[in-house]
Amino acid sequence: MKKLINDPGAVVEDALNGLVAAHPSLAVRDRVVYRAAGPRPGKVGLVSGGGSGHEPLHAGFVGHGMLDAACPGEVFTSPVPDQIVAATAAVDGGAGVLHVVKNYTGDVLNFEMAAELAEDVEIVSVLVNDDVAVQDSLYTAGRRGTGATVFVEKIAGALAEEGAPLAEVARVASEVNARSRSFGIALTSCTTPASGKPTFELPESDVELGVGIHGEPGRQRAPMASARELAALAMEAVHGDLPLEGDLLVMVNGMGGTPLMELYVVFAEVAAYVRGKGARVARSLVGNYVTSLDMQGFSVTVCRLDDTLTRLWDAPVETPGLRWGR
Amino acid sequence: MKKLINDPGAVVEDALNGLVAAHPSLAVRDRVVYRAAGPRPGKVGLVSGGGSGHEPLHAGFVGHGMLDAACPGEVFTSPVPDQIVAATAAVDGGAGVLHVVKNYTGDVLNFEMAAELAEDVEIVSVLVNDDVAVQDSLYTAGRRGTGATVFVEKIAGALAEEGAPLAEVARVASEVNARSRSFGIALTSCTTPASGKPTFELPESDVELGVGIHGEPGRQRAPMASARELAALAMEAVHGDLPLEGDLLVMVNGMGGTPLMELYVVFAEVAAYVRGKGARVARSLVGNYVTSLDMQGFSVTVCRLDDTLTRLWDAPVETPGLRWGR
Amino acid sequence: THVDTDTALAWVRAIAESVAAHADQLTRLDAAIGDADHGINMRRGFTAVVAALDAARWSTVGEVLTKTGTTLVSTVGGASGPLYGSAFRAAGKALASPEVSPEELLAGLTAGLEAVQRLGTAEPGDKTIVDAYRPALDAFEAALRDGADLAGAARAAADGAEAGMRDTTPMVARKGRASYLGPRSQGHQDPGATSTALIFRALAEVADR
Amino acid sequence: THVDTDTALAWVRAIAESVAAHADQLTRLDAAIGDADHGINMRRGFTAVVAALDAARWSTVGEVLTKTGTTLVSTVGGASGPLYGSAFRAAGKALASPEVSPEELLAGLTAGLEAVQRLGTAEPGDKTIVDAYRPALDAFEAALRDGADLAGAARAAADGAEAGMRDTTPMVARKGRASYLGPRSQGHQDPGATSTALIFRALAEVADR
Ligand SMILES: Nc1ncnc2c1ncn2[C@@H]1O[C@H](COP(=O)(O)OP(=O)(O)O)[C@@H](O)[C@H]1O
Ligand SMILES: Nc1ncnc2c1ncn2[C@@H]1O[C@H](COP(=O)(O)OP(=O)(O)O)[C@@H](O)[C@H]1O
Ligand SMILES: [Mg+2]
Ligand SMILES: [Mg+2]
Ligand SMILES: [Mg+2]
Ligand SMILES: [Mg+2]
Repeated sequence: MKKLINDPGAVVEDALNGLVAAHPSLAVRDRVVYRAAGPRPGKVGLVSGGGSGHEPLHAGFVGHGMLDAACPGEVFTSPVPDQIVAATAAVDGGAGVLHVVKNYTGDVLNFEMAAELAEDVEIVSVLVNDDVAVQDSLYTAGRRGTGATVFVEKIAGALAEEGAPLAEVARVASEVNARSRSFGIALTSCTTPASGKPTFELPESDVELGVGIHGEPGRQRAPMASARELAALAMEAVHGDLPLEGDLLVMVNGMGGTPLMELYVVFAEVAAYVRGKGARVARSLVGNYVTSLDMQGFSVTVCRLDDTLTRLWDAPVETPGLRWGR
Repeated sequence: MKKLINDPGAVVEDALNGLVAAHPSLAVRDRVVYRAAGPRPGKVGLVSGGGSGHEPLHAGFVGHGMLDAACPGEVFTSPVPDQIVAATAAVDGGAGVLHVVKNYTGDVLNFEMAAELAEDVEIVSVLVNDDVAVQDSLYTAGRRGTGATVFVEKIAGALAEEGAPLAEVARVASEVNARSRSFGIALTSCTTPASGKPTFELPESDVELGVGIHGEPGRQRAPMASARELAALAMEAVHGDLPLEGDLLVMVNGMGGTPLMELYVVFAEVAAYVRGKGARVARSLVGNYVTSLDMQGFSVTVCRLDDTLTRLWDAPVETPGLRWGR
Repeated sequence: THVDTDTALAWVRAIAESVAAHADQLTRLDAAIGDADHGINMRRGFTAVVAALDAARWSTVGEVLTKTGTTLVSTVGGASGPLYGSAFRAAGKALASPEVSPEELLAGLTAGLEAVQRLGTAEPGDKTIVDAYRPALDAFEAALRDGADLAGAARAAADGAEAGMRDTTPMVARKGRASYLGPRSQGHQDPGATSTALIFRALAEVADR
Repeated sequence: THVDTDTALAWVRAIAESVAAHADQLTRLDAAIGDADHGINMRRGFTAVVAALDAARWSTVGEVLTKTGTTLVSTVGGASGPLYGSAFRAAGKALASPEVSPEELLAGLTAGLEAVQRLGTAEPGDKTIVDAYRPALDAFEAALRDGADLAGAARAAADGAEAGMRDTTPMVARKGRASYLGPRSQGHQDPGATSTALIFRALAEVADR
């Protein structure tokens, strides 16, 4: 598998250099991506992080109206506490810092250790766990955090930008997570730069249902089907856990290797499904937002909006990955 | 090759339905995508079009500050004159219409026929031909239009939005094209929905230099190399035809199947190359803008800016594919 | 043996069948030096043509060919749509009667080639439609000169088109998408020349009935 | 036969070598039920550990193990970084002298396991590091009780860890990334249990010298 890289060991570093070269409003220091302008006094700081390979998540969501810093780990590997501690200290504008943590054992443990170490800063952590492919039970590590991370970071970021206090930003972030669900389907595996070989084998005839964003296999395989059928499968899984009602924010997310044309085909089916339930797609995103390197496939994430969340979603944002209003 | 589609024959239609479902500011009628708000009296209308499979090009660039209408053909096939005639008539606000045409025999002929048929409207056509992989000579159909299309559509669109007359919009569009060059390198073939098989075979050991955006093979194959070497190859081809000087607008464009992480790795190398020539990356784009379905690879497009072009590039734009300032 | 409106209809329908039967081959040829859509384009166009012709009654050869050309322009896209569309339209314009002689048909087909060359500015040797179309007409004309009837002339034209088609293989393309490949276009038969050969072979078959 | 600072250094270096030699295997195991990075993570971490240990002089067993843990926390990431990092740090904290007895070592390693379980809340049978770590300590303790020396106890621990590692294959994962697979995690050996077995095998080899 060919990769546009110089060295598998340097790919995260090289990509971060490219990111900040393309976006002068960002800066990178010791594996942390910051807003170049630094923290705004009195504003709650937002820090997130996770394995690399999911671009634009998370570093591509640093900027006005969203994150203050992102801590990218190695490819598909949680960041280490050192990064998180440094980021937390650097973005604290005196109003405390929100950690947005995707629910993976590695992310959770590293953020926990960091929070203990950064004892001078007031920190609240919000766990994102929207993936209905995983049962949230005693017998799992709980639901994974996937697409809803984008919603949480955008909406909490907007609220922080407005000057809301940490407790309020954390409350709304948790609420967005609670109102959001995701489900993903892969047509192919991804290939990490380090291994150079597909993480799993998936025959031409099959898809992987409920795949993770790190190339983790899903709960089951199913025969390849039409966009309509696959969209219905994903939406049924979401609807089974979060009845579709009222105004929805809907993301059809590409996993990195799927043409945008196909994502729009899927979105048309998702939108029809939503209408069929009597709900409304009030806001939407179609594109690559939480990727898994070169994996082909899609995930759909739905959030039940209310007026406040809609207002915060619409608020200006200026990051490499999401931008409107400025 | 698995595709997220319902039917290869309906993929363009289905994707356009998804596009307008996701973007209520757009409307689709008879295979033409328009701004839903309709033409603005006195504003020059901008119409472009070309084969589908290059998303977000062109339909994803319809909106404030860019195109007024896009005519998507079948996958990798120029649109037909009927679409172009309808689009031209619909977006004419009395100030005439600019046709932005990529230099392919099919696009040129279909736009020419349309321009003849739409005789009531004042039309000027601008040809985009930025691809240095092809010699512009009597022995070819001339250089192809690729990445510079995005620059031409953005900058001419901004000028039209300011109320400039048709001749001026056309002049600046031509100037942007004249100041822009591109070069593309493919790591893999693409696979069209209709054929379901890769258009060409490319061994693991090789890349295709100067590949076209429709899966046309390039002028030659070369051994797979590092991001640094491939970026240098592309930049040398560009620099050989358009010496890199002053302020540059640089796009590192993904062909649809390349992870964003890798595009940033390439951008870092391109930026270093530009600095090495004593020029400056004043503005940049990194991402999927002119794709070839699921092809892996990248192209780089460079435009030599001046103050006017920079101002027009920075002007507000609100389209599915490019958005800032509103 | 003249060409009447029914013969014209039969010819176009025969083209549609042949193009559909050879669609994969045309697309494969286009994959080698183009963008892998020529068969798909031609099949889509001629499927629409048959539907359009079925939907009305036609009283002249020219009407049939003009409708064919107009429909191709509106449904094919790509380079081949305007080129073949204009060719059929030009031929149709020249053949505005219910029945035309072989000589008149030749004149109509010649008008079609002129339209292709006017639009696409390709010369013989550029590895295009022209490289099958031109020898087809030359053979048609020579056969008539030698006293052949319509069937004989059409057979000669089809043979000429196929020879021209085969002759495109060693050529370096100078027009259309294949020209981007430069010398790499050598060794591949041109898809457009191949579909032109199908068109003339269909004429020969219909004329033979 | 006690464990001194040099033994501790030799042990950690032996782990580093073993992890590097088995990195591909660990990653392959992780590809089956995780995200294909465990070998890469462990190699990156222990490479950094060796560099850190080489860069200074160490006067107690605890210092060596604490530095190892701290470096793992700072360089591994993922689930295994905090877990192994905390284990080595907890063991290091318990072993603050230049030389420790086998019993003291057992106490230190037990503190390590407690740290892993406190942090990760995994119980035996959850298909994790714990499933190799726990039987290793049980075997170590039993061997000491039966009069074994350090080398014998470490050998027993390595055997116990490997048996525990093998026993993870039929388990359904209930912690970590593999738990997402539910029943599909059965039939695969746990990568973390496998690296734990490498760690105890390295101890046995060093104790044998
Ligand atoms: N300028 C031209 N004159 C004549 N024929 C041409 C010209 N350009 C292209 N062609 C023909 O068109 C064929 C390709 O048609 P098609 O694949 O349908 O269109 P496109 O190249 O736009 O995909 C070529 O094989 C060639 O024979
Ligand atoms: N809660 C836990 N307690 C103990 N060990 C765990 C726990 N979660 C995961 N592990 C171990 O971590 C291993 C995976 O480590 P690694 O691949 O490096 O991290 P990640 O899963 O974050 O990619 C698993 O095989 C398992 O043995
Ligand atoms: Mg990992
Ligand atoms: Mg084409
Ligand atoms: Mg073609
Ligand atoms: Mg792992």
